[in-house]
Amino acid sequence: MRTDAPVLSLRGATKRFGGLVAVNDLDFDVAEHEVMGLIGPNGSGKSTTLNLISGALPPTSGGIALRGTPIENLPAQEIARKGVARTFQLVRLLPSMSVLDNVRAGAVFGHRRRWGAEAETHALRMLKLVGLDRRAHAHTGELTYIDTKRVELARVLASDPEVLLLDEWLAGLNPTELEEGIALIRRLRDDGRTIVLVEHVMDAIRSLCDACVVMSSGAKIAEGTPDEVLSDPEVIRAYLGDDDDA
Amino acid sequence: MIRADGRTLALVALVLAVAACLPLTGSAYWLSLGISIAMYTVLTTSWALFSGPTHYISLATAAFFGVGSYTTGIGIEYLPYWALPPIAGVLGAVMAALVGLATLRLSGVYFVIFTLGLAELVRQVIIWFQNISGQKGIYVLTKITEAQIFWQLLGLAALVYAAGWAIGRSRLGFALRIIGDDEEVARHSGINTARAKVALFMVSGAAAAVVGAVLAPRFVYIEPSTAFTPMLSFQVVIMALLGGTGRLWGPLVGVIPFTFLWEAISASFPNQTTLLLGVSFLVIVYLLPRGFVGLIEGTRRRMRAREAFA
Amino acid sequence: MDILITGLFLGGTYALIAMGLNLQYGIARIMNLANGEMIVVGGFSAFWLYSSAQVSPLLTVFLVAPVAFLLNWLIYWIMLRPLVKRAKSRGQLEVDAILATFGLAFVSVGIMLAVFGGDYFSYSYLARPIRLLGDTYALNRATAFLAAVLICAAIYLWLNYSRPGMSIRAIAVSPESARLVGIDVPKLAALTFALGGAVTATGGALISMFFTLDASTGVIFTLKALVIVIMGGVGDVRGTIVAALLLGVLETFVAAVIDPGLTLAAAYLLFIVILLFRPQGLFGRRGT
Amino acid sequence: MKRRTLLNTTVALTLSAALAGPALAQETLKIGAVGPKTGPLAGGAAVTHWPNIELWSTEVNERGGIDVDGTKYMVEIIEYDDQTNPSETISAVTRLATQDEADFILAPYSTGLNLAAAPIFDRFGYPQVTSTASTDRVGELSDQFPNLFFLLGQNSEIVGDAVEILTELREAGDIGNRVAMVNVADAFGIELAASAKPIFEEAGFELVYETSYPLGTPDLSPVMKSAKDSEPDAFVAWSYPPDTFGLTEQAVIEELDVGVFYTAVATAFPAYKQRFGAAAEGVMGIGGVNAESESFQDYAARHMEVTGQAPDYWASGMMYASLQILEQAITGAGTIDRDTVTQYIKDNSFDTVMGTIEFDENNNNPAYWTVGQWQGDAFRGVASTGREGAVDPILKDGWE
Repeated sequence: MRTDAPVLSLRGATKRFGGLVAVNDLDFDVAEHEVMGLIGPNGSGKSTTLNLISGALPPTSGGIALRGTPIENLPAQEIARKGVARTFQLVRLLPSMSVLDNVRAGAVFGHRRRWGAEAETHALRMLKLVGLDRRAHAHTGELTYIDTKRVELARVLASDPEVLLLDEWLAGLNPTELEEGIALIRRLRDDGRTIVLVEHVMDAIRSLCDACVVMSSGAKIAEGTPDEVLSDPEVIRAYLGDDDDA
Repeated sequence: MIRADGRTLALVALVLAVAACLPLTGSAYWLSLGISIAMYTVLTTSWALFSGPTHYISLATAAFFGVGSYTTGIGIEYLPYWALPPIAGVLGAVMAALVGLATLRLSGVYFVIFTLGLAELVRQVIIWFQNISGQKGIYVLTKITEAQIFWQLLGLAALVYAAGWAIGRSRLGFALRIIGDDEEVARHSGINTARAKVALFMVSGAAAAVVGAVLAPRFVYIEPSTAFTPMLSFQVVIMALLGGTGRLWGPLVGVIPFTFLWEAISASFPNQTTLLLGVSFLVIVYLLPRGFVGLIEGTRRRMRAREAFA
Repeated sequence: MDILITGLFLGGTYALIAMGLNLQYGIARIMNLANGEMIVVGGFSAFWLYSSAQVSPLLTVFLVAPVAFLLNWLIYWIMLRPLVKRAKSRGQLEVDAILATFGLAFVSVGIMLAVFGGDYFSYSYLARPIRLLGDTYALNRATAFLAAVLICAAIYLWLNYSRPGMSIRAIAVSPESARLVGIDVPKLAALTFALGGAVTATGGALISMFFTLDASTGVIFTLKALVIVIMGGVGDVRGTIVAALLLGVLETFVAAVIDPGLTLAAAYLLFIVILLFRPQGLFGRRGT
Repeated sequence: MKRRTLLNTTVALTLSAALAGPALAQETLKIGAVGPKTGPLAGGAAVTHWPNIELWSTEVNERGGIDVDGTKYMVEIIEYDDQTNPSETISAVTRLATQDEADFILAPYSTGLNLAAAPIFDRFGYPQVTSTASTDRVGELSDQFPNLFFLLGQNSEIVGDAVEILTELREAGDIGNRVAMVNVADAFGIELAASAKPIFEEAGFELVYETSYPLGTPDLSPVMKSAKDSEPDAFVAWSYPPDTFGLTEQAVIEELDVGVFYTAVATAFPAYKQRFGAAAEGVMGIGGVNAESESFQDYAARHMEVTGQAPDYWASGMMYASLQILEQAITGAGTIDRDTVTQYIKDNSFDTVMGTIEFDENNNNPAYWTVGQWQGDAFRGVASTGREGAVDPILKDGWE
């Protein structure tokens, strides 16, 4: 398996909402088995970028490719099938279904499509992976906050994605939960998954990411290892400037 | 789960078999009630196949039903009767596909009223066409008996149940449940939401059109105002909602009591039929907020709870 | 020109039919399927007062409006408020409201049948030609149009410039936030529902000058009103007015120039095309 | 197999016992009546259908009942509202036949509902004497349903006579050749217009304006304006109640200047005259009666007295006549056996408020009024297929 060819690459990706440029001419690559952190102050266009990749929004211009195949004009479900799976900034579960069925949704319709007993065992495996296998038949309403996040993660994993997009997956967790969360993602990294992580929690970024892209006002302002970018003066300025109106 | 389904299936088959004997009793009265029940069972169940999981309330039933009636009404001059219901089904499905594709962006009440407008549009176009083509009144003079119509409807009901059961067990059914919960998640899980919704809408459109085609001989004379009556669309929605759309058998438990209630009121209070129907309606809405399914499941849960404590 | 004026007159009639429903649905959030019955009630009052005491329908309006207001206010508090309270979501309320007002429509038809029978009621009032710019028009339709203009303008001004009006618009946008800033939502919703009913009944009294009605005709008006409100965009007074006028002009144009047989088909086609391009209606907000 | 036959025989025996049983002891006849009290046709039924049933049953009972072979039977009317819905009509007639075990069932209201009920009437052997059904397929229908009788006439005759009146007026030099013809796009209107077109053309008329409009068209002024612009000598509308009123009102407003103004259903309603007053003078429409005949005048007076409203001048009289035919047939046959009564209806002639009526081999009443006209305070018959007392048509002279 070639590791030098990027799994996911963005070239000049741009999104305009009327006059507002939310994402401006963005380039970056995500290599196989790499955890890429997408960071930047609030409103810098990180989530919009994830939306472009996952197909929630079509880009105004520019290209997005998955293993060299352009996906920028595909609808979300096609992109999901090609192997890009995402979580949502605010957890979205399927409220009328059990935990297991939530995860089954990913197993049945995702990148690798399973059905019947195979889908169920796979879903259970994913639940075990996130540490929820004992609550498989619980109702989603009974779960704690972190457990809902785990379910969502398991659903996404169940589709065997090529690229995993995690949108502030660690946000809102208390310190203990945060620790568990980071450990969970580290385990995924160690399994060799390719992950794009939009995150605010700096500890997580430092300990999890192989590479980082820093965005400000829709544009990339820095790229490199976490230590490199977090010491970049422009990045610091961007964050500090953000602090003023935060 | 699967065993429970098997039992339900067996039960349904048994009920259908018993129902099929109804014409043998020779009672025209029960047969005519049976036709009402069978007709509304097909219409509401197929309606709920689409609307139950997606929560889209469609008022287009009358449009499909009317197209079906006209298929028989016009086609009977040229083709043998048995060929017509399938043709009506195909027409209904095609129409539903077109409508489905056109309405994907609409949400909530906009979809509701859109389907209503659509039904009226189809009716107006057909009337206009009938007028310019100089087609005189449409007569369906056949030797088809009430019993035959009843059996056809029962067969159709069996088909709809089988389809519903199969869909519920299929990827499509699972996809629809996901769509009903969160369409965004569905799309990002790799579900082609448009295709799933249109597919189901086609099933319900085809079923309604076939019902229209099957019932046309019963009416002998087809008029636009009765073939396309908007009241039918409303009645289907109401009965299905009264029953409950969460279960395949939900609409049926709405249809049966409703038909008997309707019959009882029509028979006993000919001058206040409308008034009393309205009143009983309100009573149901206020006392049974979750439909008959809610009532049944609530009772069952209470009984189980009592057993558990006993 | 002649088509335009005829069309505008018809559009004014439609605005009268739909404006009340727009208030009730857009703001009080009740999709009132008994809307058409309120029109027939208004129409019958006008018919009855005219044929028994020669009272002009234009005067009847001043009696009908307050009575209908009170009636609808009671309907809201007795029938609909419990539904609003028990509904867990907007969708649930929608379904409940559809079911309840459908029942109400049946009850209304039943009562009307019992009170004034199933016969047509029609009378002739101001059925005289007037000349405008060289063409003839029906005086009663012109009068109804004038009344529609007055009523719509009054509602628009009231909603945009009065204090309760602005509170009501706040509710239409977001009931939760409105509650947070201290607006008495239930009271104003009831008020708007009642007002909507009064406007509808007034419309009924006015259109009875040229429409032949009977106890069962309400549903036709309900359908039309729903189409207009949705086409214009829920909760927007301008939308309803524009949609009504558009529909009136289109129907007249098609009838006069293409084929009267396609009048209603064209109306529904317009409705469908508009929704295809603007799924939220002409003036509707996205995401509601 | 054997058991099945046995079962069927048992059922049949029970049924016939149930049907025959009450006839022995009772002294009232149960008469079923189905019709719209709600729905689109309720307005028409409230004028034509229900008042006559009330009038007839009141009268029969006041005179002590129907005479059947020396025994007097009071009548008891069992009414059902079919909500203008053919399914409901079918249910209600079935209910009358099986649950209420009605001795006779009156024909429902309007062509579509009559035909929807026809198979049930046929199956249980009830005669159905329709008075509000109008069709051109009388022959075929009476083959399929031998118990179905038609009083109101055939569309082609109704249309043909209207054209004939126009032709007469043209030949007298009263009107020209130009006809504007419109129709409501619903079953009845479409059927009439489709029949009318070739007949008009054959008679040498020029259709200068021809269109349909949907039932429920809210504003008919574009139709009337276009019709006026075509400068017709005669205006003919195959219309339904709400638009009959609407078209006339627009004609008044547009001051349509024609020698003949014809609207179809509801022109003969008293409400028409009430609404348009003097402007109604000279308007032609479907139907008509011999307003001078004593029997009709007497009927109209009793109708007014009992129901508080006037009868219409078209189907009302026919509706009442259908009830008279049934009553006379029962008395004449001297039994309430339905087959005998049906045969009696086929074989005999009846004396009714509309004159003597006798059905032809297709169970059709061959002699009926086809065209009427408002002249003075009555809608008088100007053309018929063999009725006495037609008046000469007058020209429409403005709208004052």
